[in-house]
Amino acid sequence: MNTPPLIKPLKRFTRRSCIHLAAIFATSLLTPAIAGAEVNTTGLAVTDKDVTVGILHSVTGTMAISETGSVQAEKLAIKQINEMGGVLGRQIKYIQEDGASDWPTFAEKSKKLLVNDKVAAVFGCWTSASRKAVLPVFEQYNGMLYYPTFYEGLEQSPNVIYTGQEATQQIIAGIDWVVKEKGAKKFFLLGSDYIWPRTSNKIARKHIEKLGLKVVGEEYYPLGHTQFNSVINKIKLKKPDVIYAIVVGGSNVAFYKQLKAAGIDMTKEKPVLLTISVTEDEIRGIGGENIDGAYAAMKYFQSLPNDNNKAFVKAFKEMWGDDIVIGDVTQAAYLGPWLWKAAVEKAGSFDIDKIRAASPGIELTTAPEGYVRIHENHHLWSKTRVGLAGKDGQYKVVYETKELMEPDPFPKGYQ
Amino acid sequence: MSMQNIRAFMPRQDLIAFLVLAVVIFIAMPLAMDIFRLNLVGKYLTYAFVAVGLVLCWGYGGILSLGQGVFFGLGGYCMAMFLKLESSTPEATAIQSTPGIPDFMDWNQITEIPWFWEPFHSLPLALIAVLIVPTIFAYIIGVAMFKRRVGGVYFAIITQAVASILTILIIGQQGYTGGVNGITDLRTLLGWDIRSDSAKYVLYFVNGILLFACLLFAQYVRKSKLGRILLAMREREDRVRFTGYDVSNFKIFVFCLGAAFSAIGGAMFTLQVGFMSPSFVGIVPSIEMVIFCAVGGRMSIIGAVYGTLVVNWAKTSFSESFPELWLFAMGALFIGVVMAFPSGLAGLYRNHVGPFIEKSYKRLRLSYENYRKPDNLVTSD
Amino acid sequence: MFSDYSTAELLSIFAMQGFAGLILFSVFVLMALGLAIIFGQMGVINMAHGEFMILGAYVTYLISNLFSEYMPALFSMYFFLAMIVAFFVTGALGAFVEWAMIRHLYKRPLDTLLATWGLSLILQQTYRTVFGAREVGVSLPDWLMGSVPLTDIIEIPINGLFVMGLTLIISVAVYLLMYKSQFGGQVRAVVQNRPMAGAVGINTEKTDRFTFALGCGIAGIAGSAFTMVGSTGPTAGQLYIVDTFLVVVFGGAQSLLGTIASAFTISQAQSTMEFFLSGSMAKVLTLLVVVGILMLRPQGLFALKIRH
Amino acid sequence: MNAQTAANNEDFVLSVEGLTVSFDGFKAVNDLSFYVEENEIRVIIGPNGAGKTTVLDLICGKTQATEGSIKFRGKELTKMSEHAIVHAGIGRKFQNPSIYEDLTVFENLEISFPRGHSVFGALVFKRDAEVIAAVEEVAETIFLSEDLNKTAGLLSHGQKQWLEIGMLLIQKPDLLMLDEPVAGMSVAERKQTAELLNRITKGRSVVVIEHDMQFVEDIAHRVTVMHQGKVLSEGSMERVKNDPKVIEVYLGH
Repeated sequence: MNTPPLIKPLKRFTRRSCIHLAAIFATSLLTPAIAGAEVNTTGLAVTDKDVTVGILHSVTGTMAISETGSVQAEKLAIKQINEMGGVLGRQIKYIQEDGASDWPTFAEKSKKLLVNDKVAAVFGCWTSASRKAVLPVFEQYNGMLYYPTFYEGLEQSPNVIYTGQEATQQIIAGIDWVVKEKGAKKFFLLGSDYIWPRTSNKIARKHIEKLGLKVVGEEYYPLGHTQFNSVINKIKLKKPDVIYAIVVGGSNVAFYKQLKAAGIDMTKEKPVLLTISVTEDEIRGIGGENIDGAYAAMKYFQSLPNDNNKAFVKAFKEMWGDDIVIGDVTQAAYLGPWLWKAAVEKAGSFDIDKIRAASPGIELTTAPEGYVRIHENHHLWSKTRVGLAGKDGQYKVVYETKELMEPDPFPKGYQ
Repeated sequence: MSMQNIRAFMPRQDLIAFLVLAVVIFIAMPLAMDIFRLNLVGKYLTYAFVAVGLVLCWGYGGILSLGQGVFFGLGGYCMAMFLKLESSTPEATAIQSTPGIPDFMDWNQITEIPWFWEPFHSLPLALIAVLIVPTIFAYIIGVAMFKRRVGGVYFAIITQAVASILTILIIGQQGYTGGVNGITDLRTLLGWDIRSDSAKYVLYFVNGILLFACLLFAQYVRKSKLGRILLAMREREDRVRFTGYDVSNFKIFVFCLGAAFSAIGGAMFTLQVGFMSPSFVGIVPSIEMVIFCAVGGRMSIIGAVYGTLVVNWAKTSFSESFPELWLFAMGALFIGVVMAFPSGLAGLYRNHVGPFIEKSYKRLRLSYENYRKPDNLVTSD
Repeated sequence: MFSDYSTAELLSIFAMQGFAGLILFSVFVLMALGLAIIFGQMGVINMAHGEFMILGAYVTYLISNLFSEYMPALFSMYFFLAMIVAFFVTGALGAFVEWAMIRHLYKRPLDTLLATWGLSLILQQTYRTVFGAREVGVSLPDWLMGSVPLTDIIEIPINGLFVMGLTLIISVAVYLLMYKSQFGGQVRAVVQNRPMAGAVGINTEKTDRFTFALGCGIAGIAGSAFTMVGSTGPTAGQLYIVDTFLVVVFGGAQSLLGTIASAFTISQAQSTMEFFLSGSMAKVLTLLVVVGILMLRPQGLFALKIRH
Repeated sequence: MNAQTAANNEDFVLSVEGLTVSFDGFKAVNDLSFYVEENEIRVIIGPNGAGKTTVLDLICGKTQATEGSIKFRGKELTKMSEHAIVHAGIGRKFQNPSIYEDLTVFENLEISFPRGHSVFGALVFKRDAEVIAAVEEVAETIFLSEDLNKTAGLLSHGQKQWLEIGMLLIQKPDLLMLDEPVAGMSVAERKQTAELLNRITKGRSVVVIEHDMQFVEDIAHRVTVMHQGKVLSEGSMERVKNDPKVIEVYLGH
C-alpha cells in the first residue's frame, strides 16, 4: 500500500504532466537556491542536498480508511516539488510514521519526528483528537504541522497551518445556499457523537435561528453506530425541509443505505439532504446509488472544472491508480507541502519561526481548488462549494461562493 | 521482620529479579536513552501497573478482566481533571466566552464548572480520587459479580461491556469530559512545568518508584497466605469455600487491588504524556494490556513489567519500519503466546535461560575454586 | 414527550418503531446465532466472530463484482448465491481455525478469547491488505432497495423485510439442525458429556469442527446480509462484538431460544429508547440495563435452572 | 432407636427433618429425615442417583433446600452461607480428591488451618509455631509426615484422599462429612483409611457416603439406606443388610 514513492511513481509520472505542472509552478521554481550556511543553522534535518519532513497519519486502525488519501496526496505533492528542483534547491525526503488511529501514538510519533528526526515540517493528523494530542508537542518543540481536515474550529495555534476549512466556512455558506435555493425552513440536525458534529451543529443551529428558521430535531449517535431506523422515523414525522447530516465513518454507509431503504428519496424536492461530512472518498463505501441526490457543502470536489484541478487529478491518478477518488481532505492535504514550500522560500529559511512569520498572506494560485491564501489566524481563505452527488459517486458543483470565505475559528455569536 | 520472614517474602531468586529490574529501570535505561526515548519507556511502564495488577487478578485469582482500561482511564482522568483546572486560569483562557473553565466546557456552552469537578481544584483530593474512585468502582462491580458467583468468561464479557458503556458515556458527555478528544493540553502541576525535560526525568523516576512500590506490595500479596489462597481458589474454588473462606471477598480484594494499580498507572500516564482520552478506556486497550501480562508470563509480576516493555518496544519499532505488518505481528504474538508459551517470558526464563545461567554460574564457580586450589595445596594435600 | 404528536402520529410512531425494532432484532439474531452455537454449545469465546461476519460481507462484495462484470443479466439474483458462498467460505475458514487453534484450547476458555482476538487482528490486516483500508460499497440489486408504502408516513423497507425473512429461515434451520437432527443430538451429547459421547461412538473431534464451522458459516451469512444495512470495511467487525456477546449472555448462553428472546428484548428496548432519547444515551442505557440484569441474574434471563 | 421424638433433637449433633430439594420438578431429595448423634460414624449408602451426594451438598450449603430444616447443634443451616457453615464446625470432603495440586502438602494444610480466614487476616497471617505444630500433627495422622514439602499434585490417589481428610481435620470440625473416601484406593490403603477414620472420630461425628460394603462394615456405627431421595432403611449394618426392602432395591435391579 505504501511503497516508497521514489521508485514506482517516477516511472509512471509522464514527462508531459511534468512540464504542465512545471509551467503552473513556474514562479516558485524561479526562486534561487540559497546557500547552505544561511538556511542550515536551524538545527533541523536540513543538509545542502536535502531536507527531511514528516508524514504522520494512521495507516492502521479504524482511521486508516480516511487518512490514506491524505498520505497519498502529501506524497504526490512532495514528489512534484522534488521534480521541480525541491525547496531552496534541496530535495524533500520524508519519514512516514503511523499514528495507528491511536491518539497517544500520534503524540509519541510526533515527538519522535520533531525531537529525534528533527524534521522541518510535519504533514499529518486527521481527527481533531489526534491533532489535540500532538498540539502540545508541536508547541513545546516548536514544530510546524500542516493539518488537512475540515474541523470544528475553536483553535488557533502558532504551530499549525490548517489547510482544511473550519466549521463556519463550511456551514454558513451551505445553509445560506439551501435556504435561498431550496426555500428551506425546517432543519433536522444529525451527527455522530463527538466534538466536530456537535460544534458544527451548534453553529448551524445558531445560524438557522438567526435567519428566523426552525430546527425541528437534533440527534447524535455513537461513532460506529449502524442502526438508524429510529432517527429516520423521527425525520419522517418531523418532516424537515433539510436533513443536515454530519455522520462520519462506517456509520455513513448504514445511514444512507437505510435512509434510501426507508423511502426517503433524496432526488425529490423535499427533504433536501445536506452534509458536510461525506466526500467522494466516503461515497466509495456508501455507494453512489445510495446517496444520489444529496448535497454536500465543502471547498473541494474532484469534479471542479478548473485547469489546476484537472492537472492535479491526472497526476494523482497516474501516481495512485485510475480507480482512485479524491475528496476534500485529500486536496487539502495536497496543499500542505506546497504552502510550506512557499513559506520556506518566502522566508528564505527552514527556520520555524521565520516560516511562521512568512506564512500569513501566502497565496497559492495553483491550488486544485483554485486559489487559497493563508489568513493571519493560520487558516485558509477559501471558497465554499455545494455539490450534488450523483450515481457515479462524484459531485456536480451547483454553487460556489463568489468571494473567498474568511476563516473564523472563534466565531462571535456562534458559541 | 525476622530474617526468616524476609526470606519467605523475598526468596533469593525473586530478590535477584527485583534487583535486576531496578538496575534496568533506574540505571540502564536512563543512561542508555535520551529523554525522548526515556519518556516513552516511562509511558510503557505506566501500562506495567495494569499488567502487574492483572497478574494478581488473572494469573493468581483466575479473574480475567477485559475492562482494566476503565480503571486506568479513571485514574488518568482524575489526574487530568486536576491538571486541566490548574491550566484553565482566566488569563490562559481569556479567549473563551467564559474564561476560567476548561476549554472544552466552553465549547459546549457550559458556563460554570460542574459539581463533580470541584474537588479537583485540590491536589490532595485529586490524588485521593485517583486511588479511591476506580477502587470503589471496582468494588461495586466486584460485589455485584462475585457475590453472585459470576466468574470466568461471563465476568470477562461483562467487564468488556462496562468498558464500552463508559467509553460511550465519556464521548457522549463531552461538555463534562472533553469527549473523544479527551482532556488535553495539560501543562503544569502546582506551577511546575511537566513538559520540560527535567520534569520528564523526575516523573520517570517517580513512576519507577511507584511501580516498585506496587511490585513490592504485589510480591507481599503473592507470598502471603492470601496469594496461596488465590492460587487455591483458582484451582478448587469449592474446596476453598468449604474450608471456611468467603471466596468472593478475596476476589473482590484482588480485583480492587488490580484496579488501584491500574489507576496509579493511569495517573502517571497523564502526567508523563500530558493528556488523557477515552481511547484508553475502551475494549481494545484493555485487551492489549492483558496481552502485555500474558507475554510477560501471567504468573510473574516481574515478567509482566518486561512483557509490557517488550511488546510496546516491538510495537513502536515495528510500526516505524513496517506499519502494515504490525497487526500481523501483534496477532501472531497473541496466538503464539497463548498456544506455545502460556507462561510467557517468565516461563521461558524459568525453563531455559535460568537453568543455563545456573549451570554457567556453577561452572564459573567450579573453575574459580579450581583456580584457588593451588594456594591451598600445601595444607590440604 | 408525547404532547408534540397527534394520536394518529403516535400510532404511526409505535408502528414504525416496532418495525425498526424488528429489523434490529433480526440483525441481533443473525449476529448472535452463530456465536450462540459456538459460545453456548462449545464454550469457546470467539472474539473474531465479527471478522468472520466481515469475511461474509467481502465475499458478497466479490460476487457482486463478478456478476456485474460477467453476468449482468443475472445480477438481480446474485445475492442468494453470495449468501451460500459466504456460508461455505467462512465455514471453511472456521473449520481450519478450529483445527489449527481452537481444538488445542478447549480446556482453557479464557485463552481462546485471547487467541481469537489475535486471529481477529490478523484477519483485519488481511482484509486491509487485500481490499484496501477503505470501505467497499456493495451494490445491491434494485429490488432490494425500495420500500413498500403503507400509509403516507409508514413505509416498510424491503431490505428490512428481507433481513427479517432471512432471520426466520436461518433460525428455523438452526433449530431443526440442533434439536431435530442427528447432528444436533451429537453436538448436545458432546457438550454434555464428552467422554461418554466419545464412548458411544460419536466422533467428538469431527463434531466440534462441524459445530464451530457452522457457527462461523452463520456469521458469514449474517455478514452477507449486513451489506444491505451496514458498512464493509476491515474494522467493521469490531463494532458488533460486544453487542453480540451481550445478546448471547443475556439470553442464557446454553439456549438458542434464549438468545432469540434476548435479542428481541434488547432490540425493542433500544429502539424504543432511541426514539425518546438521543442515540448515545439509548445505547448507554440499554447496555446498563443489560449489565445490571446480568448482575442480578448471572445465568441469563432465559436459562433453565440447572443442577450444579 | 426411635429418632422421631423430634422434641429433644437438641441432643443430636445433626438433625435433618423433612428435607426436600427439587430441580425443575425432579425431587432429588424428598422429605428426608435423619439424625446423627455425638461421636457417631454414620454411613449413607444407596444406589446411584439416590440423592446421597445431594444430601451432603444441602448440609454444607452448596445447594439450597426447597423445604425442610437442617439443624446442627440446634443451629439452622439452611439459610447460612457456606463459609459460615464451615465456621460452625462442619467439614466436607468431596467425592474426587479436591486438593490444591499446585501447592505443597504443607501449604494445603496451612490454608485449612482455622485462622486468618478474612482477607485482612490472610494478608497478615504468619506461619508461627502453632501453625507448624498443627500441620505436623495432622500430617502424622494422615501418613504424610515425609511429604510435607512435596507438591500435592505429585501424591498418589490415595494420599490425595488422605490429604483432603487432613485438610478437614486441621479445622477440628465437630461433624465430618466424607463422600466416598476410599474410592480408587488400593486394598492396603483402604485398611489404613478405615483405621484412620476410627481414630479421628474421637470427639466428633462423621457422615460417610460409601459403596464399598466391606469398608462400611469396618467403620459404620449405623447405616442409612437411601433410595429415590428418601430413607429406605436405617439401623445397624446387620439390620439393614437383612431388611427386605433393601434387598429388593439392591438385588431387584
